Amino acid sequence: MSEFLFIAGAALAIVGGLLAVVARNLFHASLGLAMTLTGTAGLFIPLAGELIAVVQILVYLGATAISIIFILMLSPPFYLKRPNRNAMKVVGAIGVVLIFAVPLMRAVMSVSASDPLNHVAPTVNQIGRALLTEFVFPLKLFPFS
Amino acid sequence: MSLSAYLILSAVLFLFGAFGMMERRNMVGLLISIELMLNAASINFMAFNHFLYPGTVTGQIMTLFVIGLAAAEATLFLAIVFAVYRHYRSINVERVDHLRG
Amino acid sequence: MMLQLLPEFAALGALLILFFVTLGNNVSDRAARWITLALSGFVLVAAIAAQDQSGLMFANSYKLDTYSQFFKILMAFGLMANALLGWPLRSVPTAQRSEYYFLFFAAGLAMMLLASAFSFLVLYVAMELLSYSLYTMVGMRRARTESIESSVKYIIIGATASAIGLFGVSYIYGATGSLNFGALIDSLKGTTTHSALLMPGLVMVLSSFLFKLAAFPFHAWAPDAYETASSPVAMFLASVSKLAGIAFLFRLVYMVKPYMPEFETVIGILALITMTFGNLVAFRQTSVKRLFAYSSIAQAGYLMLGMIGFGDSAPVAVVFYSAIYLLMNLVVFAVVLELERYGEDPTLASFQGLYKRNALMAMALLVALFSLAGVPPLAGFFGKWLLFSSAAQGGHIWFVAFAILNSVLSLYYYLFLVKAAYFGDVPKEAVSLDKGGSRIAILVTTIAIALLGLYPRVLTEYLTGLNFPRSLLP
Amino acid sequence: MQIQLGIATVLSPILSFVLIAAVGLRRPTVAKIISLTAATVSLVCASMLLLGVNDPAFKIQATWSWLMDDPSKFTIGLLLDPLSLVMLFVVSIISWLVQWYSLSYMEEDARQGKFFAFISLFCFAMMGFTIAPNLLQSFMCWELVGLGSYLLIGFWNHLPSAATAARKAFIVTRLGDVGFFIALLLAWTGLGTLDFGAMAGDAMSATWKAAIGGSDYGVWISIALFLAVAGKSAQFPLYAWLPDAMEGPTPVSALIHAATMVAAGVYLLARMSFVLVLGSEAAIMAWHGLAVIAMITALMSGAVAIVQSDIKRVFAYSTISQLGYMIVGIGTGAVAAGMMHLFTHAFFKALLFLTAGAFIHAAHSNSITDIARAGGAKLKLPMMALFVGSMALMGFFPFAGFYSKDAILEHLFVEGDWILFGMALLGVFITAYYTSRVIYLMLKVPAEPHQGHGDEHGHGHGLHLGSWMKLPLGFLAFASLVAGNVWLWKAHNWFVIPEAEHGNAALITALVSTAIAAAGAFYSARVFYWRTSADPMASMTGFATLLREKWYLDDAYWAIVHNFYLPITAFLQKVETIIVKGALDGIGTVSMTFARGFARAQTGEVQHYLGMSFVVVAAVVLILMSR
Repeated sequence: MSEFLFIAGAALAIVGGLLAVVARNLFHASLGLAMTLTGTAGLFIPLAGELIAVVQILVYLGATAISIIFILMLSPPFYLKRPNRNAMKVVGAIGVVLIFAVPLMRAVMSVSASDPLNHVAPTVNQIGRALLTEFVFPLKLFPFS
Repeated sequence: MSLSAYLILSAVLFLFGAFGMMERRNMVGLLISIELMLNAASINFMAFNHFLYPGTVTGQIMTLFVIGLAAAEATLFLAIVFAVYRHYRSINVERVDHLRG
Repeated sequence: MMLQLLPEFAALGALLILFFVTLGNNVSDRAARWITLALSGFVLVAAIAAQDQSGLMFANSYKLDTYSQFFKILMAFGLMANALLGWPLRSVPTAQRSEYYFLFFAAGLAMMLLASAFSFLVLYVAMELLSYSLYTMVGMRRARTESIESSVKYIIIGATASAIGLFGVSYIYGATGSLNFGALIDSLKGTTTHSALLMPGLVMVLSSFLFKLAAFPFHAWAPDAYETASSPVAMFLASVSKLAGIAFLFRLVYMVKPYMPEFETVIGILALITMTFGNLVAFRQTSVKRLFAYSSIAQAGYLMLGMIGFGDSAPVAVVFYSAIYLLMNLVVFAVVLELERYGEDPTLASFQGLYKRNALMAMALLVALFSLAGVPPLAGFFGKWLLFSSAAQGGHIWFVAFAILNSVLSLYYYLFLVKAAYFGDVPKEAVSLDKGGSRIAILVTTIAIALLGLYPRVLTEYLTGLNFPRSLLP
Repeated sequence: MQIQLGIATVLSPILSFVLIAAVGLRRPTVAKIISLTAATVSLVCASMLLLGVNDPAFKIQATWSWLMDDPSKFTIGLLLDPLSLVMLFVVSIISWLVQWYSLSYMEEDARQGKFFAFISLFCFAMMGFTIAPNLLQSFMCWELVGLGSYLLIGFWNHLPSAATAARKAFIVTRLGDVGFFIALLLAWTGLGTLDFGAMAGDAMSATWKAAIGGSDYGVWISIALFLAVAGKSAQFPLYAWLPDAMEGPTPVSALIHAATMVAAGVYLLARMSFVLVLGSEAAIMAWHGLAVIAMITALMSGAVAIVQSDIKRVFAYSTISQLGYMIVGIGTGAVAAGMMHLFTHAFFKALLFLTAGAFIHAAHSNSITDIARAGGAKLKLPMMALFVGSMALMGFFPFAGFYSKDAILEHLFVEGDWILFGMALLGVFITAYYTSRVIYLMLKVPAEPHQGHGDEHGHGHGLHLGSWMKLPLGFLAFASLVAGNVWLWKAHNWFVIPEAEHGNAALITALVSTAIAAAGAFYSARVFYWRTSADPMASMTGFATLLREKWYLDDAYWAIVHNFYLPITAFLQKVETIIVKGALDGIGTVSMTFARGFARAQTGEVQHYLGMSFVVVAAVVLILMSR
């Protein structure tokens, strides 16, 4: 089950992410973002983060992604103007990303851990308690930003 | 699945975001790329929490904050994008290059 | 707890009061300014009252110590000086002025939080609060549409830096299992199984601070933002807002340095690139605000060099230089503000013959510029001396030699301004500068720079007495 | 008692500066009274101090902690020993005389108050430098001296050339100060002290010998200081600022650019000469190398002085050359001889400058021929002063320069340093040649009948000597005559003077150098007075051009600035536009689109900045990981 959720979520996230950065139509890109966010929410479930998955869907997808789409729809259709791709820019960006990928991948490969067995997902209660005790300060600060 | 799988996935999403930041011309496209990068960070937090530090909730809470900050950032960014559109009649970042040197 | 967090609560209270007072937009601009000034004075009093507080709060995520409390005093002082010197808010659109005051205190609150943050979560929340306030303030400019452009660049670079930083935090979390700095130090001491994640995480987190400090490679926003933002905002950016970045970056560097010597080299090299870049590009500028942007980039480079200094002397050096950095930039921008009264952007040409238009201002400018260039016996020289000798004691003698050469280079463009101000002829269309509203403030700040140069002991000894090395280590 | 006197000497000028700034800027008379009172107090105190010294080992030091509470760290205070007291006396007496002189010279200037305030500030800085007990205070005052010089050179700031010269002087000397700062850091980090006494006491210890790059601290500190000395004392390669500094008022040139500030570098060397006494072979080599550079500077600048037509510039180049002699003395270990030349040179060079000022004031021109045409030779007192000063500069018996120059020559002779000795003798010839040239040109007025200024009208018409100028000129002329004897009479109280081992060395060098100086003066007379010999410069046109262009040193500086500094800034400016953009746009497609990439070089694009940031962050992580 967790493998399936991971593969499905990861596929959704990757495809969505790719769409989000390569689609020339901004509207499609926004949909790509929404896909990624949904896929990520799916990934959170095998990571014992059901609550976060729900919040991800509600806030991230429901508010952020939708507001982007909403604004695209309300605004004059500048997203339909598709500027020509600049080949050099694409190649350059890919180059930079590849350079960046090397250290990231090396760092990632250095850790390995398998799925902890019999790990009970934290309950909403637990998270709420932590929020109101350990993390109460940033929580109270948060509304100001 | 192992931790590495999640980390690789998040690194890939982060790099997609970085690519978008450099390649996209449309400012809304840039916003989408930023959201991708932030999202990659949240996957990391969740994965580390689950695999390495089970029984705690720090990573999950951090993810909550990331989601919230991303929402706030998106709002501010969109507001500025519209201000740009009013002035320049374009939201192409390459056009916004009067300041140099 | 109320007493311990007095300055933060004061800033918060000021923010709320201004929010409600200006809510209906029926308060006159003049009244709002007076309220702002009074409230910032109140924040300063609160910061001074709370200077002896110490302790770890909120589950070890917030640390009050002599270091943070002193920085809060500096920030509160900077806020008040900004409220006073930034008096003529002409270039900010009238409709947005109440927002300006509101954001002013929001940024102030965020800076104070940054000085004390002891957990990446608090750090990030505070940092975003500061950034959002500044993004908005930069865009507030009536006369120039480019201000929105610089705001866009600012937010794009800032959002990228914070995204990279956040990704770095996630790696640090992976390595330590906690967001607290205490845990970070513990895992730096021991070799945990995941320590390979620490270093990339730390470097990526660093980028957020380099952005705040306008240091290479995240410096690109600064010249645009300084040039096009209205001058009170530019003054705010150059003076107080940098203190927050310095305060936090140094705390991090100081904690990490003993365990990761490579980190020191990285900071040192970035410092050298930053200062060289700032000094050399400054030479070609014609807009004075842009020139001072590059100059402040260079100054950030000197500060970063001091950060990697010898453990016991570096904190005093960095804090001392931060204090005088604040003073020098306040004076310089106060003069720019006076010149900007009629809305034009000061260029080198508008400095021509400043001495004949207003001798006091020319004198203040001379003192501030020579101090920035590090000419003894002004405070800037002592600040540099402390920074450089600390770095030299830390074993970075070649970096220091390079930095000294840099400070000579910088004299070139500072003297350009001095030459224009003292030896130039007054342009025909120049407006009389007889009645400057903030003369006394300028005078006081200038005298402070001179006195701190002649008798730096008043400050250095006080700072040594605060025993930063002990308070900085967890 | 001595401490109080020392404090009074140093503080009275700064008090005068503050008072003038407070009440005297608009009231010239008040400013003059304050300034001269302060100068007199300084002079009296400094003289009492100097006369009270009977023992070369005399030393009083008082320090107060300053930058930190720990008194072992950074202090200010005063160090009174024969070396500093001699210098203090020179500074106070010259400044006293110059201020008297300025009463007349500046009487038509509207901003006299400011002038006297600046002079007072300068005197304070110079005296603070002189009595500094540690390197840090030295450096502080050293920079303050530079600032005072900047303000005074640029005093006539309505002249663009003055403003430029002031800036040039400040920046060039400050370039040398990089060396001072590095020496400071080296001493502080390596030796843990900046106090002269402590440094000298430790000089044999292990910390001094701790090797940096194979040589001890003494070598590196010395080399760093040499740069500073080259800046302040106008030695190769940083001497180009001094002649330009002549744009300042002439009393300023006399005070700062002849007698005091430029001597500060020499004094600093003398102060640090314990490195030489106690130091290693390498340190002695380094100092000797400095002496050679100084000697070459002396010859080069002396040669340039030959072709100058501006009277002040002749003396400016001559100053550079004489400073070279002093450094030769100290660099080869004859501190007393070097200081003696500093002492006598202060008087006769100040005299020459003030005389030049009197001519310029009277004739309203700097050119020697113009002054001569205007009847400069009719001014009795200045002509007498010019004669005395020139004799002293050329080193004829019994004028002061004879004794001091011979002291250095004798030292070289005794040491058997034949190369330097030979070069020094050549220098004597050149000095005599260009110095007497000025006198001959003054006496031999070139006839230019078609100009209104014929000899008939030139009977001192319109020429007058300011009343306050007579006293300083007369006094300095007298001092130029006797200063050498005074030194010989008193110097055993101040310095340990080595007895010449070869009994005849003094006589031999005296005879040889006098003969050579006489030959120089005689040859010069043949060329410029009797005009029986052709001007050697006329036959050596290439060399003459070289001299007229001042060895092309200024051009070299400009070439460096233009070809090096400006392009670097331009380049860095373009880093953001071309390199960063090029890196982003060009990876993988360089060959295809290189040209287009440049043509399209739009700037200010935020995404290029982002690309740079990503690359840098990635590179840092990568480099750190692979270690």
